[in-house]
Amino acid sequence: MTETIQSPARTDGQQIETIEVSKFARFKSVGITVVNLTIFFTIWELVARAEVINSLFFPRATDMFAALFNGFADGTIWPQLSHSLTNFLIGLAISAVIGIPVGLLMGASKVADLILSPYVWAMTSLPRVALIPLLILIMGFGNSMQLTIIVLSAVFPIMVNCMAGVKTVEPSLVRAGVVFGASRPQIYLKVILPYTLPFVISGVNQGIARGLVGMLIGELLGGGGNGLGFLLDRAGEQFDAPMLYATLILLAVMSVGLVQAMRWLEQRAAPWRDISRA
Amino acid sequence: MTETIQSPARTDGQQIETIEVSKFARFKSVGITVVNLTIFFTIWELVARAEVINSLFFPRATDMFAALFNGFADGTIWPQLSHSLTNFLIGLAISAVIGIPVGLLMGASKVADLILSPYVWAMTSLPRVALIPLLILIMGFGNSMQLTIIVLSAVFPIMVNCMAGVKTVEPSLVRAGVVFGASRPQIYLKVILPYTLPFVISGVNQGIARGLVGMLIGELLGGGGNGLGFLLDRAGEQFDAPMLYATLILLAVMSVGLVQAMRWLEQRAAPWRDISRA
Amino acid sequence: ACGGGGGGGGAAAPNAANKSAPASAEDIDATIDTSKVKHTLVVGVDNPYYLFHEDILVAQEKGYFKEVGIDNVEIKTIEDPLPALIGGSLDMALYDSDTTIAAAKKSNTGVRFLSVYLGGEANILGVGKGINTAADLKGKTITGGQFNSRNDAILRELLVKNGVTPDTDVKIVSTGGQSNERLQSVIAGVVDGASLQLRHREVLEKAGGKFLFEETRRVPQNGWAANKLLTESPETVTAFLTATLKARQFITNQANKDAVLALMVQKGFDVPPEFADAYSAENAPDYHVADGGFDPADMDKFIQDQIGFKSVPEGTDWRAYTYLEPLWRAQKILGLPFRPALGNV
Amino acid sequence: MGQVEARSAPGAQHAADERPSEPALIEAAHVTAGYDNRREHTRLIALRDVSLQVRRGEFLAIVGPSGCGKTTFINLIAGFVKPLEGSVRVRGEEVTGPGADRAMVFQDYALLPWRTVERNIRFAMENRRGHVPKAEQAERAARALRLVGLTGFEKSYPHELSGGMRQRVGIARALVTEPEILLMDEPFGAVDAMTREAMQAELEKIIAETRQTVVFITHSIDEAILLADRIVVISKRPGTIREVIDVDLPRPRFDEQSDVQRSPRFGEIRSHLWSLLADEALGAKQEGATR
Amino acid sequence: MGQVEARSAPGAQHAADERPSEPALIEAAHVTAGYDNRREHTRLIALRDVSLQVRRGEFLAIVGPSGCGKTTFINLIAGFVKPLEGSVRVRGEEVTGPGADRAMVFQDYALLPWRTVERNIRFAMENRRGHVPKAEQAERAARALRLVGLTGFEKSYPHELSGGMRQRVGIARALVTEPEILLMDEPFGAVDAMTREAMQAELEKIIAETRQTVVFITHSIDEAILLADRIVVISKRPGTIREVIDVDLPRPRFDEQSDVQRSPRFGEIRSHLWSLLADEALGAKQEGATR
Ligand SMILES: Nc1ncnc2c1ncn2[C@@H]1O[C@H](COP(=O)(O)OP(=O)(O)OP(=O)(O)O)[C@@H](O)[C@H]1O
Ligand SMILES: Nc1ncnc2c1ncn2[C@@H]1O[C@H](COP(=O)(O)OP(=O)(O)OP(=O)(O)O)[C@@H](O)[C@H]1O
Ligand SMILES: [Mg+2]
Ligand SMILES: [Mg+2]
Repeated sequence: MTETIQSPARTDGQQIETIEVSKFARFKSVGITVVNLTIFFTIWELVARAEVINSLFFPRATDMFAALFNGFADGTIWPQLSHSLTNFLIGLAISAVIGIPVGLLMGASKVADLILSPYVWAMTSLPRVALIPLLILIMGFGNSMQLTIIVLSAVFPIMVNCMAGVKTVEPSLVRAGVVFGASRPQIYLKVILPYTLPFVISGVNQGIARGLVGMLIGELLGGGGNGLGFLLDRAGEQFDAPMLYATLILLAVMSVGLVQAMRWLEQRAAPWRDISRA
Repeated sequence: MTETIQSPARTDGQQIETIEVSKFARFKSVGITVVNLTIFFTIWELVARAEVINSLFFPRATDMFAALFNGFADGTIWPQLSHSLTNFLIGLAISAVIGIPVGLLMGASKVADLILSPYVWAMTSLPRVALIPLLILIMGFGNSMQLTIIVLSAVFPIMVNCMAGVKTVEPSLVRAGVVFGASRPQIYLKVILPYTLPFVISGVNQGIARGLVGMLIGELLGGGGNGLGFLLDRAGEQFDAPMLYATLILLAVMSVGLVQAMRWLEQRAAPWRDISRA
Repeated sequence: ACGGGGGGGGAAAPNAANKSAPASAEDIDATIDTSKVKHTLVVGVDNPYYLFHEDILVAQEKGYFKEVGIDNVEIKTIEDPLPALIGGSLDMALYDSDTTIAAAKKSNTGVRFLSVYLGGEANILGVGKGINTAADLKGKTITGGQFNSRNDAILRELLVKNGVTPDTDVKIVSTGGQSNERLQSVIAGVVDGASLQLRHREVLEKAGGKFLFEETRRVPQNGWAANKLLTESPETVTAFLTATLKARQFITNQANKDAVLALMVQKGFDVPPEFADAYSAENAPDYHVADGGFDPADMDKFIQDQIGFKSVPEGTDWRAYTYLEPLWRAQKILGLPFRPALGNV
Repeated sequence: MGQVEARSAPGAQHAADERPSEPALIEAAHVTAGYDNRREHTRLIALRDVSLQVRRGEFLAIVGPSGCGKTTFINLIAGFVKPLEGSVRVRGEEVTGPGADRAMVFQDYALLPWRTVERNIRFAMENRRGHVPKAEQAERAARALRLVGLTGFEKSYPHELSGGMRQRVGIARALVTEPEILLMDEPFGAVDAMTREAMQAELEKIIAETRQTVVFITHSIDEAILLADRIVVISKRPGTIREVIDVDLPRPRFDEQSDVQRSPRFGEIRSHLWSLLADEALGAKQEGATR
Repeated sequence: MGQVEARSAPGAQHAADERPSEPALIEAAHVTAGYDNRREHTRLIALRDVSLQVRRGEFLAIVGPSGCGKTTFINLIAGFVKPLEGSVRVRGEEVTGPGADRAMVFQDYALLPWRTVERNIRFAMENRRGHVPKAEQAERAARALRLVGLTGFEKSYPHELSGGMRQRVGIARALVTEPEILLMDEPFGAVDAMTREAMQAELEKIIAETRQTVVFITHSIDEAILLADRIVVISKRPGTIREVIDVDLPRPRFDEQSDVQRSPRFGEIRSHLWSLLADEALGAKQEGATR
């Protein structure tokens, strides 16, 4: 390799210009979100004030925020929230670590698919409520039981989406991987996983959503006496609608926050998917 | 267009041979599944007989099958199953009709995404149990309430997966669509939807799984006094573990069956994705 | 009393003891050997309402547990404590008597019913605004919970008793969930009436409704049960019942209402005025059974009823799944009369 | 870089100098185009200050080094890329987006993988704009397939075809609607020499019949000369118009009798083009060496 | 179809006749390959009864009409396609799958879209087989990029490159590991004439240094003659070996002094190849006409 063809130097002032990426787009997003949520909560408040729905079921947004504020101020919310959040993140991590490889495997191997599919789908559509007695029987009340419920809720959506993703992988890229010496695990890690990343992320997001519900159910029925589920249960028992809605809002914030975090992660991991949207 | 280049005639006996596609592959699949399930139920039976887990919570597989058989024989199961199935299919259809277009729109339009995302994710991760009182309040005990729960359970996974899919669409295909005269709706229908089909199908499958859980919860708490949820509840109240598991098995069969139907549909719609699996 | 099939090895001891039930008061050991008592206990209750927690919390506060050698009792609030009791993660459970007995029979384990907690059952039809008489019910929608449940059935009885014919005069719908959800439905007008709990009176009245029909029956509806603890440390069971019954004596003394409620609030329970108002009814000595005992005839009827609702299996003899020696010992220690009477079971 | 000499070269003329009496069908005026890189906050200028007019019915070939902005230019006309400066007009109207009057052969084919060959071709006829009556579609598709030599592969999916066959499907799809403007991005790059020659002949025939206007990117100098009325040579990135060469060879050039390829004028233009392009490459090389 | 005459043409010899003393590095023996279509229960035969030997260090070019099975043949050697009949051996061993000794330039590039240009090239060096020490990777990648003229685009993603630039990334990726066997499927199809020529020269130089064995598909007859030791002409589908032509031109052919392209022998081989290929196309045409 001696002589070489030269492309025009890329640093050539003629062809590369520095541009300012306006921060406006970001402000715009934040702005839209703020307006959006403001409108939402305003409508909520108005509907509640109009008493279209009984306030026992549908409190005012302001009362909900007050309950939220007081709950944080008097320390009733934070310990429960932190318990739930910690548990949930551990459970989600376990789910991802199990769900992604198994899902990819099921996508790639017809036999694995054939064997595991019935169980995976059965488990995905099994209400976790039905599992609780069995789980308590086997695992007792320890935190491990609550974790198990979270994992059982989150792992299958992840698995199932990863499985679907593998079938879309461009075969020529797998060939390129093989030609350039990648072993089977390397193919999974370096070709299939990056290619299916949108599926994986979407699966994890669904796992987040289902896992949160699972977490709540575990806390509601698992008798831990802590976590957001406990708050929800107590608020329900005490007809404390503002607190009940405050708990649900916390749940929603957790969900949206985690999903946003996943999106951020995806953008980090895949800056190449800078597809212009219509 | 007068003279034309001719490719060698494709009907040339030399280059096209008829092959027999062996039915063996299909038999093999069925065979594997049969063996698979046989092993599963055998292990179940053995574990149950060993009384590792109390039979109150884990009946023998044979007892479960007996309960299933008797339930069908004495007519207790079928009306409930048919009620659930009908309701569910209607709910799923509504979910698909709403979820797919909205999801595609959210994927394609940043603004729609920004505005709808918080609600979609909040709703996805909201336990339906928490919604039931409000729904009953608004809709009463009619079937429409049960349908609503199914739709609320199934629509968001569909939406969310469709949204994720759109971002993977090859931009050059959209360009081809535009160049060849497709209008905006035609682009969605003829380019984006087929491209994202695996996402859509996976979303619908997740919708099936969650929708079934929603259906059950609606029937359990919505008080129609019918459906699989009712069977489940009654079996629970009566400590009828075989019947309880029989109901869960029915649920699993519904889930796996519907998912298989979706796969079949996908293969029909997309024979081009005949990707060889490792 | 002849026991059914008391299968498991663990079940043998208490069952045998029950069969050779002590015939006279002298046979009842009125001392607790604290060296044999477990120091910490995990017990489950199925309801976050303070009524189901107060015995333990009062006993703890007043040092009754210490007296019998128990250092700490952890309460788990769990909708269905039976799996945990059977699985061994709970030492004792407070749950529906009928369900406990049914589970004991069906599971073939050492689960035994020990003592009654609530001996009364309020059968109440609460109605919304505008309904004041039985006649007003005509054409209205009411619910007693899930069809074929006990609640549903006794509500129908109540209607009949008050001259209302179910299904023709009123429309009855099946609903899931607990009584507080039914209360919400009444207040919101989803249904016109529903069977409710005593403590819901004030909330309902504030919303313009009222208790239209109301009766209280003597039904040993729920109570304590134990499983492995009965073989591992029967002494602990006696100690637990002794301490909590002592607390119950205190609680059912209406003079202590404020002290008890203050304690419960201090323990983190929310006790709004309407709950406090229900105190006298809910903590009446024959409702929150002061001595933990029951009348075998009541139990006979209750279980028979429940067999009718299929929530207890056909042919169940509750006596085979009940173990009363700890209760009798506790009653003797506390100087209470034996109830059920010795020999009656 | 010899640009001044090139101006006076035979057959060469600059777009800016040229003012045809007939109004231009496509007109690019001082167009600069580039791509933003948000990660690095830079903008790569692909084309700078390009002015060019294409007359109705003209066959314009574009040649230039790889990465010089040819595809970018065609995308400007198609309406996929917006100019940073200057304007692109078709029939006097500023281009704001794609239109059915401009069909395209994509460099990467852009076939719909879920449609068979035939249905890919029908795609161009079944949409809102450029719609062809159903009855006519089958016949037209069959004709287009025959034209590109793919009869018999109607029911095949793109992934079941060889690279060259896929490219030919893309060509058939663009031809089938008989658009006013045909934008072709290296349409014959993946087919063999013989097929290529046959298809060049077809194309010349079709154009002669339909009077379509063609903008045609190619890497083959011979192909450019054989097909084009004018050839635009674009310089290395940032692409500017190096020269516009009139190809004053008689037509038809693919007739049995015609022997254009051996005519001295063909050789003249050919070596001029070679020297222009070699210049580009050499310039690049020197630049690289001095860095 | 003039096959008999072709046999006696100058420089022509049949693969089957040839028995080199040195054992062949790659040996295809009576290979038939095809693709099953399960929808229609048919099998398309792409190659029929192909026998060929490639010696160590040889540069073999393959030409033939589009869709004749060239890519299929290269995929047989790479191990992606299994023969229906016959066998493919490398170093005497039956090919059962891809190996790091055989690098490939894919017809559709097959770049990993989520990796930058540099990381795409490093991909070839960082895996289990063909691993290159980390320290060396950066330097080798930079050298390969310089070679294909893409210095400055290390951090770009494939979708930010032009078609020709992508193709060159694919070439760099294959060259960087210096594999024993280099399988190149139309590697210069998307680059301009000048770049192509420069890269041909590079390739000749590299091969001379490393003594790599190359199987090279091209649609350019000139390219085949300039680069190859032997040229295989494949007939239209189902592909069979029409002829194998020895290119007995002196090397190096891209030296400044060398003027191979204007030598009479070059012209001779060129017109022989043209006639062979025209035969194929003509045959096809007649067949089409008589149908
Ligand atoms: N989507 C894009 N994002 C960023 N840069 C791009 C993009 N498309 C093209 N470029 C850059 O613009 C320049 C011109 O690209 P273009 O595709 O127009 O070249 P071209 O002349 O068609 O080359 P080729 O002959 O190789 O196809 C290239 O340097 C390329 O890196
Ligand atoms: N994956 C596939 N499935 C079915 N048929 C295929 C497949 N790949 C190739 N073919 C068929 O096999 C024949 C040979 O294809 P191949 O790709 O080998 O041709 P080629 O000589 O490389 O052509 P080109 O020069 O156009 O790339 C073609 O007719 C094609 O239709
Ligand atoms: Mg290009
Ligand atoms: Mg090929």
